Amino acid sequence: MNTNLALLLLLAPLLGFLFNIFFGKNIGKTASGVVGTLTVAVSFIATLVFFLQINETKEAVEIDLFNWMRTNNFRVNFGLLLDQLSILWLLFVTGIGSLIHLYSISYMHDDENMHKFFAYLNLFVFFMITLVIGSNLLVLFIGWEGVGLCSYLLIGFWHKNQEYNDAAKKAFIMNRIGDLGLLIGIFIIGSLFSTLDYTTLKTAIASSSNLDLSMISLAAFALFIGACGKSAQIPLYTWLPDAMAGPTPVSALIHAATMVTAGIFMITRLNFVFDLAPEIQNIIAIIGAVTSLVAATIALVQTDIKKVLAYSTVSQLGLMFLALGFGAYEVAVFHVITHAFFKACLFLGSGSVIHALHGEQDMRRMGGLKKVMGITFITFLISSLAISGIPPFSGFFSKDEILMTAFQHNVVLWGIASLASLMTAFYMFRLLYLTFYKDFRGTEHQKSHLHESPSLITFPLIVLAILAAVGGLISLPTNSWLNGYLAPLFSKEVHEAHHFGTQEYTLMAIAVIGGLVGIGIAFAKYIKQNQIPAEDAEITGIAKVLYNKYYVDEIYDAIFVNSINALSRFFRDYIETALSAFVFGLGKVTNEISYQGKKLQTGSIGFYLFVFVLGLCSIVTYLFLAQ
Amino acid sequence: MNVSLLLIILLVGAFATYFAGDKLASRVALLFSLVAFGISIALLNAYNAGANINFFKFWINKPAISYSLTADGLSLIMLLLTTALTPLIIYSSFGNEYKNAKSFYALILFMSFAMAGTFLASDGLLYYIFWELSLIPIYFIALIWGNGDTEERKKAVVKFFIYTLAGSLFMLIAFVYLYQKAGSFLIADLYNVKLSRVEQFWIFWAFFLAYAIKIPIIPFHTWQAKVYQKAPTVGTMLLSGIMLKMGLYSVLRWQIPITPIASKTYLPILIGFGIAGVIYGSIVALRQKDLKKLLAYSSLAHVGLIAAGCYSLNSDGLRGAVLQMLAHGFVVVGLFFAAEIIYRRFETRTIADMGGIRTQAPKFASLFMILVLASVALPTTFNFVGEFTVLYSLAQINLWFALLGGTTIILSAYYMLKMYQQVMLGETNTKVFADVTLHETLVLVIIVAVIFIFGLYPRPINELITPALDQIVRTLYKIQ
Amino acid sequence: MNTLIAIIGLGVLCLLFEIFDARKAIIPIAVIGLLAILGLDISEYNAAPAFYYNNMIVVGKYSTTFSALFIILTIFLVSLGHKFYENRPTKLSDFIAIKIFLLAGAVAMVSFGNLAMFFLGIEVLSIALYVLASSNRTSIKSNEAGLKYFLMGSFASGIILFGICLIYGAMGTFDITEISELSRSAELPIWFPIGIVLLFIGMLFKIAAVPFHFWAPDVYEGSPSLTTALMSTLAKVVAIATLYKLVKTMNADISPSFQLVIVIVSIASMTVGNIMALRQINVKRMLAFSGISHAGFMLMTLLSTAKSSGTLLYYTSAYALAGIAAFSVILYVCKTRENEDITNFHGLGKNNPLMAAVLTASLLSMAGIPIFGGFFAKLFLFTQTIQAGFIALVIVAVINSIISVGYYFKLILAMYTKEPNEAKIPASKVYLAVAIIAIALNIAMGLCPSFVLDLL
Amino acid sequence: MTNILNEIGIENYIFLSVILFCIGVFGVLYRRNAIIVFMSIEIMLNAVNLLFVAFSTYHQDAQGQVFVFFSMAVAAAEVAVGLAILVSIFRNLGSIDINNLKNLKG
Repeated sequence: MNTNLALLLLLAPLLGFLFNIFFGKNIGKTASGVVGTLTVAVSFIATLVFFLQINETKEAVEIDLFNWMRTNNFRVNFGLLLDQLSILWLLFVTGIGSLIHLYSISYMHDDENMHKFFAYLNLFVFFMITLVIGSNLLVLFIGWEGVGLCSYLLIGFWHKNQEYNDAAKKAFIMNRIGDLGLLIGIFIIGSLFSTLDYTTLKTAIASSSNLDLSMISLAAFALFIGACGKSAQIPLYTWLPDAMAGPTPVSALIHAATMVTAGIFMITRLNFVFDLAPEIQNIIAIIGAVTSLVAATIALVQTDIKKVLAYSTVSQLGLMFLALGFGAYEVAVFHVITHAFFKACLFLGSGSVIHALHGEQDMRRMGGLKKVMGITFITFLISSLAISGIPPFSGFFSKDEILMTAFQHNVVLWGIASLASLMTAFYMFRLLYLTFYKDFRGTEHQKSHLHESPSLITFPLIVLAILAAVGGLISLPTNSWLNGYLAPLFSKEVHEAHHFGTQEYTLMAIAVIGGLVGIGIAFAKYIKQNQIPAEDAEITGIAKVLYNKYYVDEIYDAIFVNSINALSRFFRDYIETALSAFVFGLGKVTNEISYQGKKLQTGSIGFYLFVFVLGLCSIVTYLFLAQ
Repeated sequence: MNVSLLLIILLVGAFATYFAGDKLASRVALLFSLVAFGISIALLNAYNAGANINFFKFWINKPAISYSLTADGLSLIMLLLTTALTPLIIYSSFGNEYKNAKSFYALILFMSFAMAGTFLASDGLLYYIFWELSLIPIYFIALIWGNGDTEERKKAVVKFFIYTLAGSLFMLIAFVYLYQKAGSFLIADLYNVKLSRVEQFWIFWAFFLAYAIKIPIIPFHTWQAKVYQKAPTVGTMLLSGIMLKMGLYSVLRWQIPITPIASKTYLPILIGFGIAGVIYGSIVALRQKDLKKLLAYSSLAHVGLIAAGCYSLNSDGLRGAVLQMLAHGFVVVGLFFAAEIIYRRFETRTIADMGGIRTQAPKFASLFMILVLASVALPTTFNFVGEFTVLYSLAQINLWFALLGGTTIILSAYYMLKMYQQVMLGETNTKVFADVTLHETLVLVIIVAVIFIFGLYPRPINELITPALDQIVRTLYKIQ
Repeated sequence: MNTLIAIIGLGVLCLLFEIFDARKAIIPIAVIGLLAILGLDISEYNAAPAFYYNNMIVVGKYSTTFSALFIILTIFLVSLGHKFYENRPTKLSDFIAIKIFLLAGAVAMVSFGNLAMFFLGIEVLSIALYVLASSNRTSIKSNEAGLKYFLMGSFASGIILFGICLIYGAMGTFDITEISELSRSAELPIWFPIGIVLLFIGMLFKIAAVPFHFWAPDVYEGSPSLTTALMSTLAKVVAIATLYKLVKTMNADISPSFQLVIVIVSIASMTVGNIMALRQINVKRMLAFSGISHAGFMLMTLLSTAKSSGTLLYYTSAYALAGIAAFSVILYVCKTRENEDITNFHGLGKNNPLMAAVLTASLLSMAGIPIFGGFFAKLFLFTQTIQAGFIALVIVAVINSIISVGYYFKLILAMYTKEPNEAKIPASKVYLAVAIIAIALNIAMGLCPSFVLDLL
Repeated sequence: MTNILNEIGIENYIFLSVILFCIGVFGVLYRRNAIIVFMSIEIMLNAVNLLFVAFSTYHQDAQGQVFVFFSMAVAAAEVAVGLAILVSIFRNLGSIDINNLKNLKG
């Protein structure tokens, strides 16, 4: 029963994908969209069933499908593990997934290759499920690379535009850099414990007395590199903003809600490994904090609505890593969930805006949409409040827990994180004001066509907005259902809702005030003085640096891409030619000798006989006179 | 069941094809190659049923040379690769018109006969003879039916021939020397012959020269790209799909077990060679203007990894190497066929002249994409299984090997996706690109099917080859 | 012995046919006669070694097998003559007769039991060759070839004669069995080894080994093609076989310094031969140089005379058969051309695939590619030489065979990649037949080498 | 009968014929007229013949002298052929200077 249900849960999206690839074109756009949505919905329902089951039985379901690969010291089964963590992840992956599918039916309706779009989306969901549900690291790796592939396909969905293709390629390759790290980690773990199975691994670590800690922390580091790739942390974050080239639903699903959280999932999965490597955990925390700040600063000045959201995603992910770094996995997970809600909502909202403006993404050409796009505005507002950490919205609780944990461990990082979240509040409301307030700055033509998006678009917005609003309830500071639910995963006792004292309250207050300050500044700038961001040419000073993302892309190009291309050219033009010239040279030399040798063959009998006698004499001399 | 029947069929097939005349040649060749495939399947069943497949007959008594064939798991799998790819390759060529087709297809069958023999022979000299024989047909295929400027092609092909022959002649010396030590060319006796360190080193390098040129391992690869480019695609497929596997197979079958001490001593150097090949090949592939050359260099990179696996001398590495050989065999054939498909329509191999094909030929685009993904070893493809195992075995030896070798994951993604983008994507091409025909689709689909089936369920292959490989590893560590 | 007599008889018969004006019949009769003689010769193979005319002639396995080889080659050469001399009918009988007498000389050379017989044999062979070389009276080239060959040949004969003389002076006998017994005895006058060396050098000239090789390319090029074929196959094989017999019988234990001389000469021959051949445009010249390099290979057998006679037989037969096949194609191609330049072979692959295939096969055989006889010849040679402990020599030999591929393939490329530069000429049945039979024998040798190898 | 070698040692004969032989060789090397080259070769052969006779007396054994007849006959045959060749060359070239014979080379 379990097996079949699990298979259904896993394979439904795959079936959807196959169906859409092969027959999607024939059955018409809407139909293919419906198929895509339904298949994901099916998985969602299956997940719900499992969720209820697990929630009462409290014990994980493990299913081995078939034996996949082997090495000398371990076999790898294609196995599924449905425990609290994976179920939780599946819930929002499939849940939000189906919502976004629904949204896409309307959003992509004008695209000729809609069936392909849904096929890819389904494929993505399938791989995401594989990633989450796999019972060992290698199955996770399948999903890991699979989602990378789908993000490649979807970012480059409009493949006639080579810039989009470049973005897609960049995403895939940067992910691959991370994947190499992940692989190395897998190798180390495999050779250390000769298993890749989570459960056996956990017991092995727990039981074994003398662990090679240095190797383990090396493995932890390698895995973390992998996580950096997927979850867009410094130094591998630059692909995520470019990934906005894809259709907005893709950005919402893959690059905000689900795929980018894979890194956090993996680290949480392997918490027992990371717990053994405190120094690596510190690195994670620092990287996370720095990433969140850097991304936030960049987001301050971006004018492309999706770019802002992208950077805010990076910065939020940074916060999650901060939490992970402190071993507060449940906190990170909590923020992942709330973030999934409000960020998905924000993206879809921006999508709805873009949809209304026929593809306009520059906030300097927007404004005043509040009147026409009521629902979008409301939902957008709610989510913005949530992300800015304003009570009682979900973001408040999750972010607050992160900050609190940070404060307990390291004040500096806490400061950085708070600063980041202040900025978050600022740029989110900057976005909000520039988009919805004041009056419209676009062309007349656009203005005439302004309209609220159809219900297929607004419905997901509303649902997500509600979730974004109330999502915090699952883990209230005083009694956290989530912590209890996740408890069995973690080796060390989850510090159960620490008694709430003045310190906590002050921290909370500081956070909230920070948020409000951010909003205030934004209000002053863009409502009171109603500024509008300068055109690209006029941007100057620090703003220019920020606007150009600290020139990181350029630096990377200069250091890595160009150098490797130069190297390639060098190899091609010099080394290759030199090598083959050498080989040909051997032939040429002999040929030349032959050519010179021909001159010896003078044709003169006298000379021939002379050489004859010479040879005779030399032989005789050698044999008889030399002795 | 007599194993030499397989060889006979292929040989007879070659003649039959020649006498069938240009009209029927291709079909006859296909028929015979399919029969050969069937036979090798039958052999496989027999082997799994526990029969030990060998054939022994004295041939020359002074020096003692015997016509002796033996098939263990390793030989069988290579045999299957050969006999499975041959019909596929022949079938893939159905779209083309070849002048003097009868000789063309006859040569193909003859080559596959020689290669099959190489994989089966268990007598050093017989093996050497097959090894050399396989060189003649490909030489003529590339020379006569090749493309591009004749003079340039001549240079490339002759260089290839002389270069490879040079390598293998040194192997011949090694064999003769071994004979004079062991008094026999039989592989079993060669395994047991006692060699001093110095002797081993000389013999080892003599073998290495032959194999390094054939595989090719850098810096002995200079013949490869040009020949791949100039040869007709069928020839390129035979070369890259099967023939270079001969070199790798020989490393496992002959070089390592005969000279264990030397192999162990040189292990790091050789793995270094392999990995250098990986990085070098990938980087050179980045900036190739010609599609076939690009694929050639990518093949160089992958083969480098396989070689590293072979020389890692632990059964993981060996297994991974073999798996990767098979996977690479199929994928590279597929890729070259894709190049051929494009050539049939655009009559160019210059990447710059392509692009914007995907919109015109979605089917082809998807199949090509899958091949590309396979060659970058995406999980669930056959290549991943092999690459993972090899890299894992390298990690066992030294993490740096795994790390450097692992760069293939990044670099291959880089150049393959770059290639795919330039070839397939972008604004719709002005020239018309008809989508793949039925038989083209069939070929590609078969390859794709193999890639996925064994990518998800490599177990049968593992079970087939593991005993043989363990045997090799044992011979390797028996003599200390 | 009977073989020898029969051959001479046949020669005379050919001359008689001229008198009775039955030219048509000459070649068929000659061929049939030779076949009969071949049978006779083979019948003597198993008989115990026989001595005739107080050891003037010794008929043993060695002589019979090699005689058989010579006879076969002569059969081929004679039948090639059918086409080659078609426009000089009046001379036909002479040419055939000369060839057969030449064969008599050859047989005498391998079955000599006495230096006098050896000298006579070698002179009969040489003089016949001088005649054949310059047989094309009107052509200056032919004359020049004849004169060069004659002058240098008789010079070499002088050396040989001097050598014989010194040996006789030392031993007081011409009988080689006695000489070899005496040579084992205690102190020998210095001029005995000198005599041996002079003899050896004279023979080196005959097999065209460096540095006594200069005549070969010129003479090969100048002589009529059929004569060239004869020189490069029969004459060379005879010379090496005789040299081998001399070295083997006269001083069984070769001194190391003498071995060194052999090694150096062999290395020099193969290297010079191969390298010089690379840039030749005249095919006959090219084959002359390739012949020089093969002489170098054959000399390797002298390093292990104890048991290498089989190898020598195999190598010579493989080489000679390939040569015959190659030359019959060359005769066919260059029949109507004035020279034998490679350009004449352009597009042969299109014009006459069969002939092209045969030539390719024979070249591959000379290059030593499996499964042609040439490969096994080299293989056995290397095996033996390595067992004799000359691994360095073998490595040089291998490098040389790599070089040799260079020029053999130049010809193959010309046949298959160039466009034909004139319309195809119909192939004569005889050329085709000879070519195919020769190469078939060569391949057969490759498929079951033991048959030839174990004759000796 | 008295052996003449008792008065004059065998070595002297050897030296004599060696000298003769060398004269012949040098003649071959330095003269350019084909006829004279012939003659030089003949000198070589005759030097050898002389030595044969000497040795045969030295060994008290007739074989050597018999051999001399062989070699004379052979020499005669050679000269016959050689002169024939020369004649045809003279017909074609109008000269018998071997320096003119350099068409075949390279």
